[in-house]
Amino acid sequence: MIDLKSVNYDRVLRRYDIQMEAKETPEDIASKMVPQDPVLKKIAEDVVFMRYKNVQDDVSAAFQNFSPEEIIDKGLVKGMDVVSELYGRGIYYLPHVMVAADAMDRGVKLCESKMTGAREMKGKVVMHVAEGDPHDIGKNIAAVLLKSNGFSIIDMGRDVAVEDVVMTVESEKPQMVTGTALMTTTMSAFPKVADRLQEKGINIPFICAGGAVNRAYVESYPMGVFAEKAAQGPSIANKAVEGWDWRKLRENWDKLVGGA
Amino acid sequence: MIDLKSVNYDRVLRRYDIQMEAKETPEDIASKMVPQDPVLKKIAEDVVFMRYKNVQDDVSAAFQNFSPEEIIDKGLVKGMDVVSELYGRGIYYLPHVMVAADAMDRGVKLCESKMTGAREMKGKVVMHVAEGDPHDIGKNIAAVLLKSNGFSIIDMGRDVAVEDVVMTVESEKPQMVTGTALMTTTMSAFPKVADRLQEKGINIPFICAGGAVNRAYVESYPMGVFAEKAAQGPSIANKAVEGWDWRKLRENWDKLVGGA
Amino acid sequence: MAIKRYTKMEYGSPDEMVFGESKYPVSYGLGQTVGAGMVVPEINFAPRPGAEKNPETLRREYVDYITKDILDRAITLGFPAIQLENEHIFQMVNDPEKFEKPVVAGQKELMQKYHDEYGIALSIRHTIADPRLAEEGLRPGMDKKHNYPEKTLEAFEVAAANGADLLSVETMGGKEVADYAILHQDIRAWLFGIGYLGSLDMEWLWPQIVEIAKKNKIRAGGDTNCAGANTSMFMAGGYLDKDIPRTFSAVTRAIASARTLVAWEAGATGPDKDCGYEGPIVKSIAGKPCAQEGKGAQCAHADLMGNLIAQVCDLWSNESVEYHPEFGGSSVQCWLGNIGYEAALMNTAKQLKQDKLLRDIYMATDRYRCPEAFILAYDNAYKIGQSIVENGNDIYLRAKAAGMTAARLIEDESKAGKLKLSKHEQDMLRKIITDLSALPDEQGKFVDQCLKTYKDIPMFNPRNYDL
Amino acid sequence: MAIKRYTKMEYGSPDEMVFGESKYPVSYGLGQTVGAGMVVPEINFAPRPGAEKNPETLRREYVDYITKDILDRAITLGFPAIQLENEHIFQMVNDPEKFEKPVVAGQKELMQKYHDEYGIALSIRHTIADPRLAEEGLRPGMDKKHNYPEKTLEAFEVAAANGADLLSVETMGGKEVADYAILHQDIRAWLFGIGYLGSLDMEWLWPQIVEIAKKNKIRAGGDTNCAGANTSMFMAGGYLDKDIPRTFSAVTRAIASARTLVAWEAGATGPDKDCGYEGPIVKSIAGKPCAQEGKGAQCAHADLMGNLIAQVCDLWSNESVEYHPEFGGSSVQCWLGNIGYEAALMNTAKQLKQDKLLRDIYMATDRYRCPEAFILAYDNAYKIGQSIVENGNDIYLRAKAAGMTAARLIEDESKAGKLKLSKHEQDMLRKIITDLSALPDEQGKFVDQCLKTYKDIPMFNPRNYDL
Ligand code: B12
Ligand code: B12
Repeated sequence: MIDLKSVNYDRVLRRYDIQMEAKETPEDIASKMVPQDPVLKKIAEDVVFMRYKNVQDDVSAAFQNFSPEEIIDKGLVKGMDVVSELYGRGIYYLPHVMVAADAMDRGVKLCESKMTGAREMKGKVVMHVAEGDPHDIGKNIAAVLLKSNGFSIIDMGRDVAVEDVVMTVESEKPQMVTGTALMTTTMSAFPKVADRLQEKGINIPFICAGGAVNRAYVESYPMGVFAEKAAQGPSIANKAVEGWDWRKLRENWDKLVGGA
Repeated sequence: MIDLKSVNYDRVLRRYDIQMEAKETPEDIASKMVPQDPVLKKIAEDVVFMRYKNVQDDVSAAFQNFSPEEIIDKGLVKGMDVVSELYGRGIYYLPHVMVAADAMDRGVKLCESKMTGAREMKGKVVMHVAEGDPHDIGKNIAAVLLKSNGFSIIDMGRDVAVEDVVMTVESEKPQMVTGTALMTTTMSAFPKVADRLQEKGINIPFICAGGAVNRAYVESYPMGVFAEKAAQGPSIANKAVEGWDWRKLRENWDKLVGGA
Repeated sequence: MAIKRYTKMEYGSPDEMVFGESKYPVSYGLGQTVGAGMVVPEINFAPRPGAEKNPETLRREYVDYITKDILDRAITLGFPAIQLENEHIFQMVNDPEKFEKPVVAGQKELMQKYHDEYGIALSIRHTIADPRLAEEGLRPGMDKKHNYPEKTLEAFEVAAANGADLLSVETMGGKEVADYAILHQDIRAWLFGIGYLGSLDMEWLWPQIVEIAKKNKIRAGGDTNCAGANTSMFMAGGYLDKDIPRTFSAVTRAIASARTLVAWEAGATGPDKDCGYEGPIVKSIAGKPCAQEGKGAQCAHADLMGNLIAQVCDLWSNESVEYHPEFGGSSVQCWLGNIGYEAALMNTAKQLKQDKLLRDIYMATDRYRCPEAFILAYDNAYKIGQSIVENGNDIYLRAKAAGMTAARLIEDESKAGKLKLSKHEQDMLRKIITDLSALPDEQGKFVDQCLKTYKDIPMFNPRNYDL
Repeated sequence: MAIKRYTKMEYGSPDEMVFGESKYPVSYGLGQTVGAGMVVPEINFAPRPGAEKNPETLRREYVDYITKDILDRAITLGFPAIQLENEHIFQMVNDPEKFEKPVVAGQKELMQKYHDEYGIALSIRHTIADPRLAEEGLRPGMDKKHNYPEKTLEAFEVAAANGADLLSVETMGGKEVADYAILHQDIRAWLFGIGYLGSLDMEWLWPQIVEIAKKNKIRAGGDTNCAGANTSMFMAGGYLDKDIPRTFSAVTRAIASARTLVAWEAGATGPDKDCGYEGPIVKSIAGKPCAQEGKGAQCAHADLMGNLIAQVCDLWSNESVEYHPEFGGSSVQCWLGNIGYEAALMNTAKQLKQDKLLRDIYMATDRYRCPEAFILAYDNAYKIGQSIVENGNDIYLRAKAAGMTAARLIEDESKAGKLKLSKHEQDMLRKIITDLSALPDEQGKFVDQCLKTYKDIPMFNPRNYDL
C-alpha cells in the first residue's frame, strides 16, 4: 500500500461534525428547561436521561402531590420537550429520542391507569405505509414523535391496502391521516387514497412522506400535505387539530416546517 | 508522459461508429431510388449529390418536356427523398441535408417563376423560438426539413414575444404552429402561447421542441405536441394537414415518430 | 443443497485485491465476463411513478424507454461492456406472470438485438424484491394473507426462465430485529437480527435460488445487507446528520458481512449486489467478484466513501435512479455516462499497470472520512475477513468476531492515527466493545439469551427462522 | 483598456501542467484560492420551469432551495471548498434590478452564513447571459427593440455590486456566421465567425468587464466558446450521431481557443468558464486557472472525453442540472457529491504526489476516443498553444494556425497511430486542410474575401463588429 504520510487531509476533507461538536452538555440545557418543583423535575430528568427504570418509582411517588394529568403535562412532557431541544441542537441522536419516548410512555401508561377518564389527547392520527411498501422505519419514527407530543395514534403498519386505509379513516374519524412510501411505484397509492376519501366526503389533511416522495407530487392530488422529516409531524398535526385545512397547510408549508 | 504502448484499447472503448460504417455508398442507394427518366434523374441527382451549380441548367433544360409542377414533384422532391434516406441510414450527415435542401430550393424557385399560379404547398406552418431564448439551430434545421417536404414556412426567428406569435397565427391561419425552447426558463412561454391561442378560439397542433423540453411537459397544456428531432417535423405536419387534431397526434405519438 | 463454510481466505494478502479482478471470474449473459481484468459499469433504474399502472405501461417503461435509452447511450459513448440491473418493484413479485414476465423477456430481446448488431458485451441482473413480512410469516405456508414467500420463489423462477442472466435479492431476514437494534442502538440485538437470524433466513432461501439458476443455466449472484447495514449507514448519514453514530453503523456493516457471505456459501457465484458496502470484506474471503457503488451512485444516496469503495470492485454501479429527463438525456443515460467513464478510467489504469496505484488513491481519499469507510479500506476489510474465517463454522461467533475486529480497528486508529471521532461516536464505540465483550462464547447460550430479551420486539416471530 | 497579446507560452513544457495548479493562482470570495494545489468542485444549476414567474419565486428557487441544498450537502460530505456558478437566465439580464439583484445578494448572504459557521471556503461565479441578437445589433445604441447590449453591461454591474466573486460570460460574437459554418461545414466561415468576428466582439466587451470587476474588487474570470465550439461538439455527438463529423468539430475547437484567449488578454485573471473545452489550450498559453467538465457533467451533455478533460483542470464542474428531486437528495446535491468526490480524488493524488500519474490515466482513457479529445490531450493542446503564440499578434493568423495544427495532429495520428477516423471524418479532414491551406496570408485579404462571400448569411451585419 502506498505511504499515506505525506497526505495533508485538510486539503481533502473536513470533519465539520467534529468541528461543530456542541460545547453544551445535555445537563446544561436540561437544567435550564426542566420544571422547578423537585418531584416533577426528577420525572422530567428521568425522561431526558432515559432512566427507564426510575420512571415507575418517581411517577408513583409523585401521585402524592400531583394529579396524573399534571404529571404528564408538567413532568413527562416537559422532559420530552428537553429531548426535542437536544435533538434539534444535534446533541442528542435519534436513538436517544426513541429511548426517551419509551421512558415517557411508561410514565404516561402509569398515569393513565390512575385517571378516571381517558387521558385527553390532542387529536387522533391514522398512520400507514403504502401498499406493497415494506419501508416502515420513517413511519415508526414519526409515530413515536407524534405520540410523545400527545396525539393518539392508530398505526396500521406497512403494506396496507388502499381500501383498508379508507375504511379505517371512516371508522376512526381521525383529524389527520398519514402515508409513507419510499418507492416511486408505491407512492402512487396516495392519490388513490385521496380520491377514495373524497368520494366518501372525508376532507382531512393527508400527510405524505418518505424517501421518493416530494412536495410537488404530494401537492398534485387533493388533501396531500408533504412532510420531509419525522420531526415536522407534530407541528403539522398541531395545526391540523387547530382546524387548518390542507390548503392552508400547503400555503404556509415553508413557514410551518421552518424554512425550505 | 506515461508510456501508452501497453494499452489494449479494446478493453477501454469501442469505435462502434467505424465498426458500423455503412458499406453502401450514396451512389448505390440513389441508383435504386431516383426516377428512370434521364432528365428527371439528372435533376434528382443534382439534389442528392449537391450539385448546386448544375441545378439551374438541368431544371431549365427540363422545361422542354415537363411542367414546373412535374419537375418539382418527380425530380427535385424525389432527390430530397433519397437524401432523407441516406441521412436516415447514417450515410449522409446533417450538412449534406442542408446543402441538398439549398440545391433543391434553388430548383424550386426556378420552377415557381415559370408557374402560372402559386405552387401548391402541403400546408402552412408558423415557427418561432420562445421569448428570451437565442437557441435557434434546431428550429432552423426543422424549418429546412419542413420546407423541403413541401410546407410553406413563416419563420418568426428567435426571442419572439408570446403576443407576436399569437398575432401571426391569427393573421396567417396556418395548419400548425411550432415553438422551440432550450431553456427550462423560456419553455414556460409555451403554455402561455397555448392559452392565448385558445382564448382566440384557435385550436391547431402546437409542436413544441428543444433541448430542455420533454414530452410530459408539452402534454401538460392544451394543443402541445412534442417533437424530439427535427426529422419528426414532416411526419407530424403531414398528419396535421390530414386533419389529425392535437389529441390524436398525442395518442399516436409513439407510432408516429417511430418508436420510443 | 449443502452450505460450504469459508474457513480460510482465498486471497493471500490484502494487496492481492484490486478492482476488475477476482480469483473466480464469472461468465454469463451476452459475452459478459466479470472479474477477469476489466471493470464493467452496472446501471440501475426505477420506473416513473404511474408506470406500474398495468403490465403494458410497465413493460413499455422498462423496455422501450429505459433499456433502449441505456443501450443507445452505451453505444454512443463507446463502452465495450455494460450490465443492467433491474431491481424488481413490488408489482412484479406480487404477480410475476402478469407484471414480471413481459419486462424480463422484453429487456432481453432488446439487449440481444444490440449485442448482435454491435457486439457489445451485455448482461442483466434481475433482483427480486423480497416482499415477505415478518408479521405474516417468512416461510411458505405461513403467510395466508399475501402468500409472499411462495410468490418470491415464483418470481425467481419467472425471471430465470425468461431472460435473467444473474439472480439477486436483498433478503429481509432479521430485519424486524435489526430495525429495533438501530433505533435503540443495541449491538447485541443487531448481532442477533442480522448475524444470526439473517444468516438463517439466507441459509433457507439461497440454496433454492442457486438451484433455480442452475436449472436455467444462468448465475446466482449474491445478496447484500441493504435491509440492515445500509439502513444503518443511511441513517448515520453525513456530517449534518444526527440520527445514529457512525461507529455503530461501521460495526453493523462488519457484522452484516458475515451474513452476506452465506449466499456464496450456498453456491452462488457472484457478482454480489452493488448496494451493500460489505463487498470488500466478502471478496477478501471468497475471491468472487463484487459490485460496488459510490460517487457514481449519488443519485441514490450520499455515502462517505465515494471513492474508497471503488478500490476492489468488479462492477461499478449507480445503485438506482428514477427515469426522467435531464439536459444531458434521460437520467439513466446521464448516470451510465458517469459510471461508464469511471470504469473506463479503472480499465485504463489496469492496461497501464497502474491499477494498484489508482486503487490506493481511491482508498486514501476516504480512508479517514468516517469509521464506515475506514473499516472497509481493503487492508482492514481483509482483517475483518480473517476474523470471520477463523470462526467460519459458527454463524454467531464469526459475526461477533467481525464486529469486534471492526470496533477494535476503529478504536486503535482513533487513538493513534488519523481517524477522528465525535464524542458521541467514541461513547458508542466503547459501549459496543463492552457489550460485545460481555456476550457468551457459545451460540446456544447467545440464542437463548436473545430469544428471552427480544421476544417482545414488534413483529419478531421465532417461527420465521424455525426456532 | 489595452489588450496584451500572448506571444510566448507561460509553461515551458506540457508536462509542467497538471490539475489543481496553475502558474497564476487566483484568490477571491470567502477564503477561496484556485490553482494553488487543490482542485475545487464548481456546482452549476438551473431553476425549475416556472421559477421565473416573479422575482420572489426566482429568488426563493435560487437561494432558499438550490443554494441551501448545495451548502448543506457540501458540509454533509465534508468538502473543504466549493464554488457555485449561477448561469443567469434571460429574465435576469433582461431586468437586472428586479430579477438579478435579489438572487445575487441572497446567494451571497447565505454563503457568508455557512462560511462564518463552518469555515468552508466558498465563492460564486455569476455568468451573465449574453442576450444580444446579431439581427438587432450587438453594440450599444443599435438594438432599439430590446436594448440588449446596454442591459448586458448593466447586468454585469448589478452582479458585481451585489455579491458576485467572479464574472463570466459566453459571448455571442460571430455566432450567426458560426452557425452557418456548422450547418454547411465551411471551415473558412468558422474561422471568420469565431476566429475573427468572435475575437473582435470580445475585444470590445471584455475590457469593460475587467473594469467593472476592478471597480468592485472582484475577479473577471473568462469566456468560453460555448456558442460555437460546443454547439459544434454537441452536434458531432457520439457514435450514434450523424450530424457533423468529429474532425470538423475538433478543428473548430482549436480555432475557438484563439478567440477565448482574448478575455485573458484583456486583463481577466481566470478561472475561465467550465463549459468550453478549450481550457487545456488556453491554460498552456497563459498559465491561468481553468474550469473543466466531463464525466461529472453528464447531467448536461454527453461528451467523448469524460476523463481526459480533467487532466489540467483547476475547477471541476457539472456544467448544469435542473433542480429536482432524486432518491439521493436534490439533483444539485447529487451532482455536487459526484464532482466533489472527483475533486477529492485529485486532491489526494496531489497530496500523494501522484497527480501527474493520475493526470496521465485520465488522459490515456479518452486520448483516442475521438479527434476532439485527441487534440486536447495536454501534449497536443500545448502544441496548438504554441502555434497560437507564434502568431500571437494577429487574431486571424493565430486562429488559422491553431486550426491547421489541430488538423495536422489528427491527420498524423490517424495515419500512424491509434486514432481511428470514419471515412466521412477523413474526407472532412482532408477538405479542412485543403480549405485552410488555400487561405491568404494576410488578415486584410482574408477579411475582404469573407465579407464578400458571407455577406448574405442571415443576420450577419458587419456593423456589429465595426467593419
Ligand atoms: C433501508 C432501506 C430498505 C430496507 C427498509 C427497512 C425498513 N424497515 O424500512 C429494506 C431492505 C427492507 C428495503 C427493501 C427494498 N428497497 Co429499499 N431502501 C432503503 C434505504 C437504503 C433507506 C430507507 C430508510 O430507511 N431511510 C431512513 C428513513 C428514516 O427515511 P424515511 O422512511 O424516508 O423517513 C423520513 C421521512 O420521509 C419522514 N417520514 C416518513 N414517514 C413519515 C410520516 C410522517 C407522518 C412524517 C411527519 C414524516 C415521515 O421522516 C423520516 C426522517 O425523519 C433507501 C435508500 C434511499 N435513498 O432512500 C432504499 C430505497 C427506498 N429502497 C429501494 C428499493 C428499490 C427497495 C426494494 C424494492 C429493493 C429490491 N428490489 O429488493 C426492496 C423492497 C422490496 C419490496 N418488498 O418491494 C429504492 C426505491 C427506489 C424506487 N423505485 O423508488 C431506494 C430509494 C434505494 C435506491 N436508491 O434504489 N429497503
Ligand atoms: C449551442 C448552445 C448554445 C448556443 C446557441 C446557438 C444557437 N444558435 O442556437 C449559445 C451560445 C447561443 C447558447 C447560449 C446560452 N445557453 Co446554451 N446551449 C447550447 C447547447 C450546447 C447545444 C444546443 C444545441 O444547439 N443543440 C443542438 C440542436 C440541434 O438541438 P435542439 O435545438 O434541441 O433541436 C433539436 C430538437 O429539439 C428538435 N427541434 C428543435 N426545434 C424544433 C422544431 C420543430 C418543429 C421540430 C419538429 C423539431 C425541433 O430538432 C433538433 C434535432 O433534430 C446546449 C446543451 C444542451 N445539452 O442542450 C446549451 C443549453 C441549452 N444552453 C444553456 C444555457 C444556460 C445558455 C445560456 C443562458 C448560458 C448563459 N448564461 O450565457 C445562454 C443563453 C443566453 C441568453 N440569451 O439567454 C443551458 C440551458 C439550461 C436551462 N436553464 O435550461 C443548456 C442546456 C446547457 C447546459 N447544460 O447548461 N447556448
